[in-house]
Amino acid sequence: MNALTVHAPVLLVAVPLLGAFATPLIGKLGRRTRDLFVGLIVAVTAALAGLLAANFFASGAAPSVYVLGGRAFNMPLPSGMMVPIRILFEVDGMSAFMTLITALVTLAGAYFSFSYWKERSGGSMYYSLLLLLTAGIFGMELTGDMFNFFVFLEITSIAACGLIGFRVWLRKSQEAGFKVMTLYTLSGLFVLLAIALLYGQHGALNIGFLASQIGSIGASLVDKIALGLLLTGLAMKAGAVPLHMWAPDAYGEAPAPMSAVLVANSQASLYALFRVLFTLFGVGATLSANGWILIVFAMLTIFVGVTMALVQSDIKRLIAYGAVSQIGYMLLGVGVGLVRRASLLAGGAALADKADALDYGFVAMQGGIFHMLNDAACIGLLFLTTGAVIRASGTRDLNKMGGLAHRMKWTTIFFIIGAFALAGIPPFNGFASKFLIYEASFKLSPFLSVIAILSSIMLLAVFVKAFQGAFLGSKTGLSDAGEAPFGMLLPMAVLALVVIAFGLFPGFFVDTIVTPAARALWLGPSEYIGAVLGGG
Amino acid sequence: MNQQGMSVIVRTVTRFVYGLVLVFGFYVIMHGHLTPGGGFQGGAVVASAFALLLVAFGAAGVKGRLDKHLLQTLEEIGALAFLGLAFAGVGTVFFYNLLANSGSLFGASVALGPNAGVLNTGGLVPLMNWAVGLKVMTGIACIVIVMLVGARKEETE
Amino acid sequence: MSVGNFPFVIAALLVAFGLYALLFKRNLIKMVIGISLVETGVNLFLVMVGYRSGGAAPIYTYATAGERMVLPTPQALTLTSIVIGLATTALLLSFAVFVHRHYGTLDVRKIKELRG
Amino acid sequence: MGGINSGFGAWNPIAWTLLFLGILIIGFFVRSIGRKDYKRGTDQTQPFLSGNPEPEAAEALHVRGENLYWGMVHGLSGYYQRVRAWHTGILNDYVAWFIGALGLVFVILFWIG
Repeated sequence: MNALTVHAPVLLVAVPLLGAFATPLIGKLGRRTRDLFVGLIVAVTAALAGLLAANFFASGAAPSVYVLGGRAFNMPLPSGMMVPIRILFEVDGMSAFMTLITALVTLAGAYFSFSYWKERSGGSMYYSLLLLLTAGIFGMELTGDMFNFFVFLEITSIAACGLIGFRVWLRKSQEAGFKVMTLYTLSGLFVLLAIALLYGQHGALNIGFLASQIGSIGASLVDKIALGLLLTGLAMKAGAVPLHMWAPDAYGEAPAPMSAVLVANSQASLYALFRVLFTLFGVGATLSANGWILIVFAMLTIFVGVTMALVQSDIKRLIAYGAVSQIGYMLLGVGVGLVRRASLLAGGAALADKADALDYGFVAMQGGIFHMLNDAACIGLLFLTTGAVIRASGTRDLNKMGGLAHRMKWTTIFFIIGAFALAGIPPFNGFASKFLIYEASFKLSPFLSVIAILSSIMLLAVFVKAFQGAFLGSKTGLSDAGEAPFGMLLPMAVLALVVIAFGLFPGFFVDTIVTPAARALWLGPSEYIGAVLGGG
Repeated sequence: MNQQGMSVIVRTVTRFVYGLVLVFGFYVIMHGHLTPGGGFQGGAVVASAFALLLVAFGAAGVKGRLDKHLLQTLEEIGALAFLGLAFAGVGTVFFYNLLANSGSLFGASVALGPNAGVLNTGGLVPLMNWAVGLKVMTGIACIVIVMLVGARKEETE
Repeated sequence: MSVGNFPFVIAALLVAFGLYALLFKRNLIKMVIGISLVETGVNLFLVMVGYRSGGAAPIYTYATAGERMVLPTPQALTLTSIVIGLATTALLLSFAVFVHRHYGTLDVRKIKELRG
Repeated sequence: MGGINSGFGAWNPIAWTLLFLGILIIGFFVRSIGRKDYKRGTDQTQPFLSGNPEPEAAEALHVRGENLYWGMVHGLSGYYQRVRAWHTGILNDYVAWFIGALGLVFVILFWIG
């Protein structure tokens, strides 16, 4: 291992943070220099994420730790200590997988912004907040320490709300900023309360150590209270119905490229939820109730999200409700996996064998986790095309748009690709992951997959409405807006290519990156604990 | 709050207290690795001195003394200095304390257990305290100024 | 000096008052105060988790040998939480200023253009 | 090649795409052997709009965004009235839902689970 791979986990947080603080200074040198600098930082971050994930998945996917401030990066327990006291970063299959998603979305969002914000002033703070948000999301995904996780959670909250309310001259964006910040802060405080309860119970903050404590002595009453607080707080930040009220405001009022990054932020909270359920409480409190809570959230999210999307007249809010409904599919896949895993554990079955035999619980988790990646690409593509559409037509009201397909041929094609993929039309990538979720949840209860399939069909109807409203219709009354500039088309094209590649070769991606990620959750915390405490 | 600030009594007391508050703030930053407090606390104390000036003399009274752009630049420099110090240890591990027990600047070794507290200890920690202190004092001052200017626009509209 | 469970009761009360303000107060500024109250309650709880009866501040400078000390970690966590709380409060108040500038009111029941 | 297996079903996008292209070619072939003796520019190529003449103004042909699923939304109006009234836009209610969900999760965790 060379030095860069060793330090990759911490550099993923430190490099965007460095960029976030340096951007306002570089911004004084002019817009072009600043854009070059931000582009460089984002590209380096994405390359680091790629390096981390490639190295991780190629080398057998064993969890590794990085201890901050210690004498060596892989020494969590120096000189015979029993409890890891230093803050450490831990990379396992799921976190490496999540860094790929974040890198993809931030890369597209940042490069799209360069032409999206060209005419506007105050861009330096915008890029500063974007890089801060990136650093926070990477931190949430990589940290192996509960309190450090809370700090990164709050960093993402502040940066995200700064971006939502960045355009202070828009009244709705200020309303959205206040509402979202209040709810983010409230959920963050309940997460902190849970962390305080866990610290009081076990006297440590390291996730691996806490997991081994809960696994060996079982979950006490205090642990269960902490579990409930974490579950609800993180479900709020992920945007599960009935805690989704902030999500359409946030995605709808943020600048278009940032809506895509905000979805990655919600997915990071979802990742944290899975980490809590599978690693922290993976042995001691694996109740099937946990899984059923997720499934109830999932069903409500899928159905309410898609039906509310159907009646929106604001194109951005329509896509935003679509994004809310997709969170439900991920919750459904992993929830089914959690229910099945609990019953297998109760029956004393070997989880590794069940994973190799493609048990339906494991397949559901593969589907749910694969859908995170697919959703990030599709919804990112849709938000970017929406940004181009709004910029060209000067309005967000579907009742006032029309005929844009005459002028914006490439944008139209990208919108169709994104909409088909998200609605689960073969051969795009959304179908591949939804196929796994449908088949696996059917085994648990046919009712679940019926609702999921019906909602997916309704989602297609939603996108037909958006497509018909914005792109179809006559040329007359159309402003002289032309095609989006090349700087906007390129990120869209990259995301569209990703969508098509995932759609045409799902087997390759499922085998190389999704299965290790799903196994890291499915097999429970023993490997994760082993990387910190040794032996396992 | 009018343009001239508050009454003569408040302004006179502020003139006396201002310097003391600044000195106390810098003391808290400087002794952050030995006594309660540190970069954030000291920075907040220093920023409260700026806030005191703003309240007592009004926005017009401090115009030219506190430049928002200068404060912002200093804030970025403080943050970058902190990150740079963290990067300094990357030869071993990120955040590794290079200077502790090295014998050079802030490198005196510390006796285990209760001691009298030597200022020349802590390695990178005092330097990081200074960086954080710079960031916090300028950052909070910036927030206060922006909020005051925001409120002022409200009145004129 | 033993303090018993009294601080935990205070922490719970602070959280409850904060939630009351968030649930029933209409003024945006009062809602921000509610958030601050919840935060104070959680911080108090965090400090109390690390408290040992009769413990001194966990600082070795001029400490008496063999003295009982409270746990330092929760205090560091609380400090971090306070710093974060400062940032969130500042951001929330700035949003309140801009909301008032656009809507001309701070009544949360009148600020509902984003609904449905 | 490139397919995925769910344990009881399989999905191969390459095979699906080839099949789709094949069906597309067959479709075009069937279309090409159809009648070609219709006259362009006459009523034979006009769209059939329930017997009404085609509107002159081009905008009238475009169904604007919100009207597209009017019938469906109207049919579900009982559901939609409730679910839209639920999204009040008032922050107090959002906080109340958070507290309510928290309580519900505790009930499920302690009494049922």
